[in-house]
Amino acid sequence: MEFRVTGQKIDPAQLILAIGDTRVGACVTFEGRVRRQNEGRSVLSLDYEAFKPLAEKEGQRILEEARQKFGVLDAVCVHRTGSLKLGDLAVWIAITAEHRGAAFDACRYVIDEAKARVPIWKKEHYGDGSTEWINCATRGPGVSGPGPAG
Amino acid sequence: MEFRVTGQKIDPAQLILAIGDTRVGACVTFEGRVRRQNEGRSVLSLDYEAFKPLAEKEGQRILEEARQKFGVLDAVCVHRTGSLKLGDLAVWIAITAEHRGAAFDACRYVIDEAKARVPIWKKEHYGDGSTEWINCATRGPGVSGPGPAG
Amino acid sequence: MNKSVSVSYYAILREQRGLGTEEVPTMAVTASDLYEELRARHGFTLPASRVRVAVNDDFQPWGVAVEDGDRIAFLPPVAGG
Amino acid sequence: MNKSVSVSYYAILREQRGLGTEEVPTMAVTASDLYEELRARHGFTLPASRVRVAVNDDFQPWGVAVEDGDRIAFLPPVAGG
Repeated sequence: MEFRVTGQKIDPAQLILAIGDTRVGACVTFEGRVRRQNEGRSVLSLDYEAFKPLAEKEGQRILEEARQKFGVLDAVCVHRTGSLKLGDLAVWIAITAEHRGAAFDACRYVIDEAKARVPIWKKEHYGDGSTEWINCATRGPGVSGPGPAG
Repeated sequence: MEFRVTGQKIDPAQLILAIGDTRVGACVTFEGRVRRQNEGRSVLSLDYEAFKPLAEKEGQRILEEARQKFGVLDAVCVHRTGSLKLGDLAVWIAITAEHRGAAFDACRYVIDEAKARVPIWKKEHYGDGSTEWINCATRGPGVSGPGPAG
Repeated sequence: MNKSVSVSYYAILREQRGLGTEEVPTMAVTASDLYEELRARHGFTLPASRVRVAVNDDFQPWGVAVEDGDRIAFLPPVAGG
Repeated sequence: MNKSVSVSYYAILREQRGLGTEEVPTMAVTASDLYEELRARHGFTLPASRVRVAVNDDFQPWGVAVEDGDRIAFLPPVAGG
């Protein structure tokens, strides 16, 4: 079980070789890729920034939770930092288990928890030249802050 | 979208290259592998047999259903036939979508439906020399048939 | 009326029949009649309730009429994945 | 008592501060006091309710005491994946 934060390109074909033995009946993987549109805005590229020691520590806790909750055999997650372009792999998760139910549930759990808890941040660069740190707006829809929209 | 039945080794690293464009934000894959134990019995190898034309037709219908139900961008499934040994890949599924929820749900849907509906059969070879066509028993627990156990 | 159909067997049915495909002359009206006829002849262990039938490469209900020249396949409970 | 702590900023806080890590002499008693002090000084847009604090590489509640020599990190809302 390993949660790793890296500035290097993620190579799933290489990573998946290290996973699994003949107890494994199911392997579910998740790839998060940089897509060209987010909430209706045209995205050109992304920067990911991490607080690496705590990101890896918190990530490892999530993998351990997944192992205990779902009884999976192994769980690996690799998350990129740095500047990514469209189509690049931002995060890769692989879960092995005897049966598929546990592998699916654990994989979903790991990505949901990682997005909510791991100290990694994403800055989007848009086609109109503007940028935004995702989730960090202090005005506008969905934000309870001091803005006029409430 | 393609559902393919093949007697050749499945190579996910090669297959995944053909999938996806910059609309894709999430790719979920499922690998079903031959594991060394099934319902407490030690498994040595498996034979898969398919009614290929109908398997591919029914499989294609399942992928189309997944696309319509979950709004995914692409869906690919490859299923092996022939003799497989422990650790071999029996089935590989990849689903791409803008968002992860659709990709996870569709991937789970495709494997569940494929197992229930696609005319492919599995014969297990056990450590004690016996064999069994899975789901084809006409006696014993869980089978409503003419056997003495009911 | 006498008909001849091509019958294919898969998995446990193929093993119990000892072959994969054969030409079968039959007077069966429906696929169900044909399966019962062949089951009696070859001792298939699976009742029709646990078998599905395909005619000309697509699933059909058991009541489908058997026509001369049909390609009929008997499919045991599936177990892919 | 005067203390000196190492403060790290990430993402939008790093940009608003204009640097990633600095030594800060402070009289703040809790991490919350320290954030409010720095927010007033540097004009951070995020209220403490939307920021988390880590001390010596682990999450802590805002009420945690600030000790001389601590490594303190202020973490905006995360957005990995």
